[in-house]
Amino acid sequence: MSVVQRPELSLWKRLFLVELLQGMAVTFRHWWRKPTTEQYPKERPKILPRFRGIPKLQDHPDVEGILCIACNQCSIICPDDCITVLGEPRTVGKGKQAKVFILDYERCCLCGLCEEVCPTTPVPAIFMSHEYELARYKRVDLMNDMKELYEPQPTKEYLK
Amino acid sequence: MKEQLIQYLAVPMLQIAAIIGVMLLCVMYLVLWERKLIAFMQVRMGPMRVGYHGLLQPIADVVKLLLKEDVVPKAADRWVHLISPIILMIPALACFAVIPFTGTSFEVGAFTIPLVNYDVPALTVTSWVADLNIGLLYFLAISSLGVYGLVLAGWSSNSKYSMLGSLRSAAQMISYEVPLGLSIVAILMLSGTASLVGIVEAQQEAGHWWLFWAPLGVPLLWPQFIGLFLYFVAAVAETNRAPFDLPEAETELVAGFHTEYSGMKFAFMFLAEYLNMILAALIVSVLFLGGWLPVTFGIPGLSELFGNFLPFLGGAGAAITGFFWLALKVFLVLTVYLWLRATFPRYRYDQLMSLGWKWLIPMGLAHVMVTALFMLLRG
Amino acid sequence: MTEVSLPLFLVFAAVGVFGAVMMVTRTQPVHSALYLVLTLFSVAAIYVLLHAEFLAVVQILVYAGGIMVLFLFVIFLVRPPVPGEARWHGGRHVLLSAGLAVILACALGWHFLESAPAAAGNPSALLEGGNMEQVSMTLFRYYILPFETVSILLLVSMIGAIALARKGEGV
Amino acid sequence: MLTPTHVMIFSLVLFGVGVFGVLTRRNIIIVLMSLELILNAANLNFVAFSWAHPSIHGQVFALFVICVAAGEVAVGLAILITLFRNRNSVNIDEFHLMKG
Repeated sequence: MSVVQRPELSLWKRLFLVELLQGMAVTFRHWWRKPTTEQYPKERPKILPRFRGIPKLQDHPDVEGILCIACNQCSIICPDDCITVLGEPRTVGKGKQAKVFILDYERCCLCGLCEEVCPTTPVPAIFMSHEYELARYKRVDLMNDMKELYEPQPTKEYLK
Repeated sequence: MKEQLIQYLAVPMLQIAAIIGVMLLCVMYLVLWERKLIAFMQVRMGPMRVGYHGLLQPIADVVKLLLKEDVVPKAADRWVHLISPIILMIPALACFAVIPFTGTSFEVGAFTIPLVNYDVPALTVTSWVADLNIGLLYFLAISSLGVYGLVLAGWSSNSKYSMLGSLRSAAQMISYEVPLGLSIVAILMLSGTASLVGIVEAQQEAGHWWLFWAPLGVPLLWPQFIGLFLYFVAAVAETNRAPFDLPEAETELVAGFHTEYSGMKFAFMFLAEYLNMILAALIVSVLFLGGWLPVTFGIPGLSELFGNFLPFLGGAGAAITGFFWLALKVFLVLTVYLWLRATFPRYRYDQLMSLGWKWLIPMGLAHVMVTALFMLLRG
Repeated sequence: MTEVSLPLFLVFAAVGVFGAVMMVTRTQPVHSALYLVLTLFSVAAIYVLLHAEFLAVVQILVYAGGIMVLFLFVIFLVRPPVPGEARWHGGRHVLLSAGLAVILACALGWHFLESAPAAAGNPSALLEGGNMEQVSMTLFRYYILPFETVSILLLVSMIGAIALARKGEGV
Repeated sequence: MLTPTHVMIFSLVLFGVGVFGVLTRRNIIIVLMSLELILNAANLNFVAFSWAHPSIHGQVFALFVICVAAGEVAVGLAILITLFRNRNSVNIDEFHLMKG
């Protein structure tokens, strides 16, 4: 740590409060700048492709039936223990598929480990969506089962 | 007797009601302007939701404050806790009695109130409630009472933050009353009267605002700039506004003296603070900036043109013009007030005290003497 | 103005006496100070009725705005009264003091009222050309020496107060 | 009609209450406040007389009284604070150092 001495002000600067006026000039210039903030519910932020919103489930046209194979890896790796998966035999083909898939948004920390670990091809069955509006009126509404994870109820957009 | 009753009772009552109503509206929009201006200076937008660009935000704020629960701490002194916002509010409103808003008076002809068949005689209504001979002293005396509200609010809340905030505010207000008074003395000497109406009339007679009083005929020597500066700094400190907002330094004292206040009582304190700001701006405009005189006052040609830019309305036009110019000046002064808040960081307590006692008071004394000297030399 | 001055006076006097009595009887010093402010205010109002506008303003400015705030400050600084502590002298003492005060007031009153002056002239002469102007003219024409003496007195008391209230060295 | 007698009666009452306060209260702060009351009673008389015989001199004298009262309070409260610091009390009965 070093001690910085303030420079001694000249008489001119002290007498006419030059530095105070300079400070006021700075705020005056900012007055006329374009605001950098966005009017959130009206204007939506631009979301970049790798943005991690809440995790959701998806299927793929190349794979018949449900994409998730109920391997339980996401549930194991989840640091918050927020995923519960139960499997059943697949209706088409061999192996398992998810019968129950519950995701508790209340606990999810949006780390994305479930997506990374998901072994399904050609796309991971669980993925980080771009949805970020998590507010609900009841805590129960944050517990989402499979149906809601596939077809999320779109958040009612607050305009005006 | 009846005419006297109307002249001395009914008319002042109406004037008081009008002033209170207009001032409360002004306070509401001053708060909005403050939020907007500071937002602009911080490259934000400020309130945008209620109404076009947040124009109805003040109404929403008022409704919210009035409907809020009124919480009184268990260990509080209930009575004192209740009356301290009122004590804050009364002096702030009472000071408006001596402010002249415009120079011309309105002539109201005789008329009859229809349903009750009551004859009202012809009246002359002035824009001020009372033109006291000691108007300026009245203002100083009454505005010094606001400190009770703060001190008692802090004490009665029975909370250490409130107490610290109120003690700070009391010390601050007492200290800054002295430079406030000193900065006014020069204006008293120049005008030769303490009546606020008289002060504006003296400026009219002199042909320029007191701010531009040039002694010895030197055009750019305006000692009243020092007076204006002193008054303004002292008034900012007196109204507990940034950068002298130590009593309510939110980063140190939660909210200072009004920590334990909510709802209506808090609204009263808030209102009193902003009323005091408007009052300080009004006094600056009247003492230094020529009150209701037009901005172009003293410039030959333009002065007459803008002295009454609504000539087709006759006397009422002149009165409205006066209102307009005073309002413009007050608006500009208040904008500078808010600009200061957006610019400067808060003073430390010892810096505040040393600024008041070691700089402003000697400067005020010197200012009085310099003005007196110039007046003497001028003869 | 003259017709209403008596009822106004009675109202203010009643408020003043109420404030004074409450001030003396309250146990909480802050309440006492508040009631004293009330009394000082009514006295200022009576000054206005007696054509002493300037004095009324000075009363509010100095007493209510300065002195009483100082009192409140000191009340806050010193220890609040302990609940069980006696705040009054004993009962006999109170009775004796009350008697003494009444006797003193009666004696003074008897003397005063016997020699009470009738209004000798037109009091509104006090307001001609402005009360403040009159006071200041008198002050600086006839009382310039007392004026300067008082300023020195105030300076001395200011220095004395600072010297006394300072912590640590000296005293 | 307001007469000086009215004002004098009022000032007598204030004076009496003030004397009572000075004599009975133990809290030295309230004793000081009662003293202020007595000074105010005196001032009222000055102003009443100045009003009765239209003469400004009474008001000027009251002004001096107010100035002296301000000085008195400043010094009195400073003494009080020093006493409180040394003895940790504002009770007037505890200040009897001179008592044998």
